[in-house]
Amino acid sequence: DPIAGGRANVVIQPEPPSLMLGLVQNGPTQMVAGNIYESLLRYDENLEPLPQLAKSWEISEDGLTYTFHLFDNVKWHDGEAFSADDVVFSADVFLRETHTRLRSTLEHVESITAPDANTVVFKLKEPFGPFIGVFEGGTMPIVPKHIYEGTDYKTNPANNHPIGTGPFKFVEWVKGSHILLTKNEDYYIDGLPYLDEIYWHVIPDAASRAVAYETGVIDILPGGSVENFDVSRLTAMDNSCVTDKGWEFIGPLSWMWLNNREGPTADKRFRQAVMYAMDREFAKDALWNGLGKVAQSPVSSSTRFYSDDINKYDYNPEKAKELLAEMGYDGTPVRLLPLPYGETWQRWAEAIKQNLEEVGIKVEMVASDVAGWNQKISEWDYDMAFTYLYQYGDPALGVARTYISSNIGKGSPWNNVEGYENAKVDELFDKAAVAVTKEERQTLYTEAQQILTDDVPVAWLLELGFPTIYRCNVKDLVTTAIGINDGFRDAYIEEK
Amino acid sequence: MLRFIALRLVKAAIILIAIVTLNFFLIHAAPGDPAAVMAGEAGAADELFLQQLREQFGLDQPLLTQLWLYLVGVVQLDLGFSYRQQMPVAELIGARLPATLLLTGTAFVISIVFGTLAGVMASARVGKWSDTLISTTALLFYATPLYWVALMAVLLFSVQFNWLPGFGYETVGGNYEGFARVLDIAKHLVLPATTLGLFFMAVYMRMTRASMLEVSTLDFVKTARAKGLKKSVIQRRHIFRNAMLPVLTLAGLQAGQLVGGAVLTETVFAWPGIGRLMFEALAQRDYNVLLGVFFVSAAMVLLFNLITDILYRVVDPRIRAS
Amino acid sequence: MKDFWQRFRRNRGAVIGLVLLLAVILIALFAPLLFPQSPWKMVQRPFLPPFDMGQYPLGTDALGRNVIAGLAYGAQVSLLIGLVSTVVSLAIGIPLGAFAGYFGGWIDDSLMRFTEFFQTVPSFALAIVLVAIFEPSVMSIIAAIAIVSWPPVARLVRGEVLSLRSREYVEAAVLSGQKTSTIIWRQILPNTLSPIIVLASLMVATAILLESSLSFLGLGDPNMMSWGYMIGAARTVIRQAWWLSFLPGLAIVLTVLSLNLIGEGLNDALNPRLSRKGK
Amino acid sequence: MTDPVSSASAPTPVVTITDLQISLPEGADRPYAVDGISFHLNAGEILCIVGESGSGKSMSANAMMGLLPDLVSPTGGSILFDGIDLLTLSETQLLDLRGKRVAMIFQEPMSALNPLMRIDDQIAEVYEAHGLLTPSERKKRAIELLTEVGIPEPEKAARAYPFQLSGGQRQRVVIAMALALEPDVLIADEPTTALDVTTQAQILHLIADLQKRHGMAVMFITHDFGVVAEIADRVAVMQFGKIVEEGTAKEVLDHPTHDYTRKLIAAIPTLHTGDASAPIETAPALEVIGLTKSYRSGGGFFGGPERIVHAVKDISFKLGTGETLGVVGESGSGKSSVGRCLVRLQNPDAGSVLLDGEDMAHLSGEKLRTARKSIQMIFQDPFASLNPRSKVGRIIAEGPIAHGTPSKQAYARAAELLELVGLDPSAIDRYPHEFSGGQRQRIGIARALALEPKIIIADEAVSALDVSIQAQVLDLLDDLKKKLNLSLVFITHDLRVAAQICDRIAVMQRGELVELGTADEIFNAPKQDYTRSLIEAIPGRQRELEAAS
Ligand SMILES: Nc1ncnc2c1ncn2[C@@H]1O[C@H](COP(=O)(O)OP(=O)(O)OP(=O)(O)O)[C@@H](O)[C@H]1O
Ligand SMILES: Nc1ncnc2c1ncn2[C@@H]1O[C@H](COP(=O)(O)OP(=O)(O)OP(=O)(O)O)[C@@H](O)[C@H]1O
Ligand SMILES: [Mg+2]
Ligand SMILES: [Mg+2]
Repeated sequence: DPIAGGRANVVIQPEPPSLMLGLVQNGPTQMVAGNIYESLLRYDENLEPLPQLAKSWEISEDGLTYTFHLFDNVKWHDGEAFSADDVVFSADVFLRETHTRLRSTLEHVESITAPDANTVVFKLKEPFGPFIGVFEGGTMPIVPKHIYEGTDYKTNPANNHPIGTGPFKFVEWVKGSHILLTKNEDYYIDGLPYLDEIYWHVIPDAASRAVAYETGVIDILPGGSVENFDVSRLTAMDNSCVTDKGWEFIGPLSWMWLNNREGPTADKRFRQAVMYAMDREFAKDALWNGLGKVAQSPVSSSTRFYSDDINKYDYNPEKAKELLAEMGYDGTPVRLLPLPYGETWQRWAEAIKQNLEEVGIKVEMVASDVAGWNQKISEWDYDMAFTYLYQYGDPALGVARTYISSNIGKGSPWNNVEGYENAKVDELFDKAAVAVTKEERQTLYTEAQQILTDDVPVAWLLELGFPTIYRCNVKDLVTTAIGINDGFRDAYIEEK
Repeated sequence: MLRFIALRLVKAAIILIAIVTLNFFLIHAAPGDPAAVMAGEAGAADELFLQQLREQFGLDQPLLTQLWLYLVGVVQLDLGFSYRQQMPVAELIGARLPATLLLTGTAFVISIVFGTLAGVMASARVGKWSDTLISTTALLFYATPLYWVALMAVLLFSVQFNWLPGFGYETVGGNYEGFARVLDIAKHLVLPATTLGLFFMAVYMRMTRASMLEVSTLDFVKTARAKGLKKSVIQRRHIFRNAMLPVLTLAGLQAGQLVGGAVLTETVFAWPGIGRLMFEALAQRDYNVLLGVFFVSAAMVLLFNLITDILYRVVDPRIRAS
Repeated sequence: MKDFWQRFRRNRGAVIGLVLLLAVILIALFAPLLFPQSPWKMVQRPFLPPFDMGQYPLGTDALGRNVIAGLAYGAQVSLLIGLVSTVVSLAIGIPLGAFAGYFGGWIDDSLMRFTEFFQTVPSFALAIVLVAIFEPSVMSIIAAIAIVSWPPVARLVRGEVLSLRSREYVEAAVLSGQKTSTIIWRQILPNTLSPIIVLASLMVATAILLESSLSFLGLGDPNMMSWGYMIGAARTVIRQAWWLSFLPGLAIVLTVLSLNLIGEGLNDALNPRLSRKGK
Repeated sequence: MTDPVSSASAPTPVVTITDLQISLPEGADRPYAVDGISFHLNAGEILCIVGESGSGKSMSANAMMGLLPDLVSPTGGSILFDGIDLLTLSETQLLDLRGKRVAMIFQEPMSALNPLMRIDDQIAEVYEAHGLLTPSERKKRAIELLTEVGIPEPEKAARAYPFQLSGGQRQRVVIAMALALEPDVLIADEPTTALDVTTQAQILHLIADLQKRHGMAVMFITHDFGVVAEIADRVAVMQFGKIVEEGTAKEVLDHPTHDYTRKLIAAIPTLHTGDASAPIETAPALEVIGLTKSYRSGGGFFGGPERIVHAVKDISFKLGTGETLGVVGESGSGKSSVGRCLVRLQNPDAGSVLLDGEDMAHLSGEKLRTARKSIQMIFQDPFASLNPRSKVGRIIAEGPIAHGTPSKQAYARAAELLELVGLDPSAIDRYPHEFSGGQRQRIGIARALALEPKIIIADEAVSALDVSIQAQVLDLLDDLKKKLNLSLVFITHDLRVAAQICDRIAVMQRGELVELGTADEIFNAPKQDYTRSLIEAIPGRQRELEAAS
């Protein structure tokens, strides 16, 4: 049986810029603030919705009306009562202004209303298949209306002391050192949470993070916080467990942007050659510790509507050479931008560079830091560039954005950066998003996947497996598809 | 003396403004803008979002206007606002400064005390095996990359033997109070301060040794010997004091670099100091923070130059007079 | 010259340093012959320990690349960057210092204030910023290192020139009607050579350390295998394979050490007063 | 060795040195610094050791103090003091002796004191080293000693730092330290070489005086025979580490027996003025009118208060063609400044320097370059005035080449000039360091002649040279002057030298030209007190006058 009490020491990397989840939704912010703020739903590992602030919900037959019934004893951390008004304010007012990703989803929404204090109703303009998937903490965090209404959200002093409804309350943040959260005694589900406090340690160096775990300072290493090389050693320790679950919702998929506009990468045969030239199994084993999966499709295999009926690319340098010869590749060097997110990515780029050079592609590595990388990608100043993006459980939310031509535009590293334009694909994605039945959607998405794997607008690498390493006596840490981003609600520490 | 200090302060202020201006242009020459970085971090971005950010940070204004606004702020000791951390830069730096000063200050003291001591010892035994040993060791420290020593030290003392913590400033969540806390911090300090100190220790050692040898050939040492003074007295009273003058200059230079000079050590040992703040700010194009760090560090350099000059005046009567 | 060599040879450390450096230079020069395959090539299984396999005597790294080849090619980068950046900073520092020292007055004053600017920003921090601004590449690294290392040269040269310009032979040259540029170039600069040579040898050493530090922080040229890069890359696997960071570290220490020893030897040999004392 | 004639007064030797041998480290110019010398030092007498540079004078003295440099060590003989052989004593035993029984004064007054310590502390240290007196007594004694050596305002001087005292005052402090414990033996190693004539005379006086009062034995090292004549009771002459002659001052100076001694004495310029050729006022080669120069230091935008030195104040004179004009005066009187203004190494503040109708003081650029061709300079230091990294040929030819002479021709001329100054033309291909001081000075002269100037300024052109070489160079100059019909401005602080070669002499004091007349007039009938005091301060003059009469 779960035992109450205890402290979790967790690594947070990098240090989040802010904990106000309504304003900033990047990984580290959500990892900490996902325990402070909540949304209406959580999702299990098959991406089926679970209750969070909403204890139950209904979707109308026509798929246009979503009704949520909220828990009625919810309080904000400052003691004020929570109500449906907060949800309406958050989704309709606050997040529309601050949350880019949600903003585009909300275009499908006609109205958001609160018929009573415990009920919220979303009315859609047209059916939107993925809509049930947007009520996750990072996508639609609910913020307190009584604090933010009528203020300048970005400079509100409360941003430095976030107030949410979640199982843990913010206590202090010593910049460069740690963040402390304590148990929310008034949490609306009796008995939860179990832990007394969570320390989020800021340790900027990956090797130090590993040492911290080994020396017992840290109990939990969220996915991606140590270099993959360390994973096997750390998991081999006594009382050390590992799981790669908890990333199903996000579904991180890595690929190389290939500039479809100019240079050798504009040629489809060249792009296919790249796919054949890469030894992705080796990268998975040598760099990712065998975790994850070689990506065969723009849709991650854990995401809905993945299809197996597509062109697949295996490691085949000969084929790559043939393709290059066929297109008459003249040895023009291509510039490769690694992802400046640590050693694994750096090594990976080096390995791929080797792979490519072995089939005769000349590669020039271009170094840059995060800012430079961002700028280069956003300005389309590259030939090939590493990246990974989240799938958010549904192709309409996390996949289409990379391939539809309406999403071509400078200034963002998250849209159709490669410059792929295909009217057929545009149409397929458009239709699939608003198709009513699952079967209909599957057909459309399968066709899109087939076209894309043939055209190779980007060179897919791996469905990343981010292992979470933790002491085995920490239980129920990862129970949802959102992983430890909302995981501490149920976690408890068992006697050793 | 007061007049001297006042004049120097005015001069320093003018130089500081010039430095801030130059730094400003230098930093703005870097590719990548803070709004794009933050947008990148947010996981999604559109033009509207970027525009909002730029407006918020004043990045949409002409560069010269930005410079002017910044300078006006600096004159009032307002170092601006961190884009990413959403906090006044002065506050950010203030929070990190103590850790850095503790680290570099300790390293400074370690290096100067042990360095000069070793230098004096070596010079007293010049040509003998102990001199060779000390000099060679110093040379080794001098030739070794700091970060490498740091890595090896962590591997050995922290991982292998588990004697000392290998990273961080104190035990987070240890909730130590009073003396226990001091002890805790001290333990964390040992490795980084020693590694950082090693290099400078070598520098001081070499400098002291050379300077002692140089001074011991001067005429007044012969005069002192002719008086019948003991060797130890001559060493201490005549040679050492004169030999310390160039060491003092060096110490002044190093003291000035205390703020920004520990990037590598702070990175390897996860020390929450200014150097790391700077490095992170650079990566995030958090211009104001970067400028703030440079400002503080330049101010520190100028301050220590002044202190060195004053000390020089105290120690060396010749300079006092001119 | 013979005399100089005699004096230099008397300093045993300096001779050891010279031999070491020559070895490093030879390895760097012949790296492409010794190891025809690119040091980036993945040749064996990752983490092959040293002395396990004759073909790869120092083992392989995290991607299965030949460590000894990396070391040889790293020597190229270190020496190249060390030498070129020193030459560049000499090319900035010497004329600047010479002008300041020779002309004095406001020229001196403004040039020295300019020099001071580069000294108020901690040099490593400045180098980091510069490399980040220009984006890491051999060129930008050399530029950054040169930019942060010329001020001492300028100061040294200025000091020397200041004292030399009132030497009688310089005055004699002025009297005999020689042009200012001739005087600086022919009469003054040749006489500042020995301290500059000593300083230069130490600057090469410092530049090598700086480059390795930059590479360690991930600010190296990604197309060039360097020692700093190897340590930085090996750092994350230091627990599995300590030798991966130890070996390139050792290479740096030895090279820098040899340069320092040579510097000291030069110092002694070029300064007769000192050489008499030391031994 | 002892003088049989004076044995009646039975002087007792305090120190007896027998067969002293001091070896030099490998690679030195000779195996022994001192090779088997023997002499003794009597109580109450001044023994002068003379000899040219490097002959081993200092080494002998240092050996007595046990202060030989590293790697230089005594390898034979003995130094008996009070019946003990000093060479056998340990360092600790020597400590007791140093300063207390045997004291030493060094050559360089500017650097003999610790720059960071106050004067009285440095004197008090002598007592402290030997555990005498209480701290406050020591300070009191320090002031008394300073009074005794004649430092003005001793209380103030006691609290001063060395840099606040003049060279002469510093040397007095060093003497005071040496006298502090009333030693039996005082060793003075060239204590006045760095001082100007007037100060030198004062210090010599002081030492002789103190020696009489305290009855010490003094060993006085010098290379200046004038000084010997002034103070010595006995003299020992050294050459290449050996004593070649020893005797009473009178014997050695008047009847030298050894060749070397004779050569040295012959080389001393006599005070007898030259041929007293009439001043050639007819055709002035150079006319100086109202020349003024002051130096400003400090000041500026942020600097401290300005300090102004009026180095040259409104000086006018003419230099006849073929004439030698001497400029004398004590240190700092502005001699060099005048010389440097004449050739425009310094810009005068006012006045004109007329040369061939052109005013040198107001030329610039190309015109100045051309005008300078006819006025050249010979520099003081033969070591510092030749670029160590240029070959001799180049050094001489550079000037003509800069003025457009084809280089081949310039080098040919250089060879001729070398011959003219008495060097082998093959010297062209050698570097300056391969020549002796005298030879170097000849190279310097050749360089000055290369541009075929009409006027040559010689600023202390022979002061850095040994007496014997000095004589050679002076002869050479005289010779060349006649051959080439040069005019010469000869700047010197050595009045003997001036007397020897100048037609007319200008006396300078604090920037002003106080007297100008023929050499004869100046030496025999000086009009100004200042001139008179300068002449009286010439060491050895008294004896010479006596000898003459
Ligand atoms: N520290 C030393 N090491 C080696 N040789 C030395 C050292 N000092 C002096 N000598 C040599 O010893 C010899 C005698 O030197 P010493 O100083 O006694 O000469 P000196 O007669 O005092 O000359 P001067 O008039 O120039 O002072 C010279 O040949 C000199 O080169
Ligand atoms: N460059 C200078 N700057 C400031 N003061 C100077 C400078 N040169 C000389 N002086 C001062 O000018 C005065 C005259 O100096 P000068 O060199 O002409 O004297 P001097 O008669 O040649 O003396 P000495 O016999 O010592 O060479 C001195 O008080 C000196 O300190
Ligand atoms: Mg001597
Ligand atoms: Mg002079």
